[in-house]
Amino acid sequence: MLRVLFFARVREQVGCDSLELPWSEDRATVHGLLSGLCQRGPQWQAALGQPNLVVAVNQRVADSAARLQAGDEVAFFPPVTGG
Amino acid sequence: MLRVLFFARVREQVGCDSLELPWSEDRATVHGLLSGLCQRGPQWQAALGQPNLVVAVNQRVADSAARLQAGDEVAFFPPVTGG
Amino acid sequence: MATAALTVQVQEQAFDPGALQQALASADSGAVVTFTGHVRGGAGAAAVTCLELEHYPGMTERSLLAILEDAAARWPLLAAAVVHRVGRLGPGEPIVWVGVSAAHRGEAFAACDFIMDFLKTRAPFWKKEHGPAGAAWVESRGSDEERAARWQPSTDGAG
Amino acid sequence: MATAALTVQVQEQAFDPGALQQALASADSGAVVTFTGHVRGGAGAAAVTCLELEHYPGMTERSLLAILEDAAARWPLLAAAVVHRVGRLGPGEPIVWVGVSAAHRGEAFAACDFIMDFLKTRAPFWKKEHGPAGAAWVESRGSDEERAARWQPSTDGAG
Repeated sequence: MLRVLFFARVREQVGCDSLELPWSEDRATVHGLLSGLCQRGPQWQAALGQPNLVVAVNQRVADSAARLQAGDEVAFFPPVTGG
Repeated sequence: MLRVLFFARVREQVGCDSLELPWSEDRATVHGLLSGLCQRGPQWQAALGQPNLVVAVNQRVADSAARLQAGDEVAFFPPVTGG
Repeated sequence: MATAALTVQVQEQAFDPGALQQALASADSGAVVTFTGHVRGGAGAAAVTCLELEHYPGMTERSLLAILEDAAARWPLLAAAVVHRVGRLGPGEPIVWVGVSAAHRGEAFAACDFIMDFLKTRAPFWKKEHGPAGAAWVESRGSDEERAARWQPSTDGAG
Repeated sequence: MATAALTVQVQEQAFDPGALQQALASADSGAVVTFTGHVRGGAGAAAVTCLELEHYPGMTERSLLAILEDAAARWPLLAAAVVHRVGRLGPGEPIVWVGVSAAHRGEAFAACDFIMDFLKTRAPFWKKEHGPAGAAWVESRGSDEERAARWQPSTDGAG
């Protein structure tokens, strides 16, 4: 399984906090996972297609080439604005 | 009159907190005042001859060429070490 | 070199900067620098009646601790601490507190400034402002990235 | 631009950094940076049992206020305050507190750092350390002058 999390504006746009997906060859990279998610509809495409989208794999920032394994936690969110 | 103040190590070396002196032509500059004070004895010479001596006239840092008038407050002290 | 005491707290409850500072100082602290960030109230159409702070539980604490560890590897610190609130906050309330204790002031100032720059650009928190015109996510600011870029990577490998 | 609230206190009594910070913050403060300097205890022959702080009454307050005015002319500050103790202090006790409140953190950090650099090199205070080996005046440090020299004269004449 892959655990997928969404935060802040991205969470609101996709209308989902988190979901679990089985790992597959199509989802062996962040890029593959993203491509599949974008096909869920226009809001998904809009939220996940933003150029400033941040991805974290297992709670560390990663890029779209990062490889995924079963059990990984993948999060998508906008640039941070704390402090 | 001139009011003359000494602080910290300088105060301890000359053995005096403050003194009042009549204004005179000899004391028309900081340099003149200092020359007279240095003749009071070897401790005065040692304390006031230090290259890092600081002079303030009317509570503003000044140099030895600064002119003095009756009523001025002149202070001699070592480099500051607060904070 | 002794290890610096590093602590991270993410919490809904309000905090007291004075009590946090008292807990930070140790016998050897010559210098303590603190930063407190408050919710700005704004005015008129930009007035903020409430600030909502979302975070990524787990990653937030981990990234804050990594920032403190980076700071302690760059400068000889005695202690460093971050407290960051989440949930709903009113105008004027403190959001974030960073405290650094060191023997000398140069490193305490630099480390506190550094920690805030990376907290602003790396820790997963997001602000949403509620006001008379509705609610809006706060946009990230390029100036924060520029401030963080001031800090060259540490080359001395201390730590 | 509104005038910054500037306050200077030179006192024998101990002070509470938390209470001072609370008094400093106003409704518009987005960022508050504070510095607290403590008496370092030292160890062995260099142990300090008591620190004696002498000052130049009148000139001290005047020079501290001038430093705050310089800071407020360089950066858009909401408030800045200095509290400095004189007399006899024990190891670990706070000597000096500087607090700066501003809309944004950049100016609050810079102004607090600037105020400390000039306080250390311009305000007429002198420290004498008492320890097992007797009493000795603290020597001024070249590194403090170097830190103060980092700040170029202000050219924009704001204020």
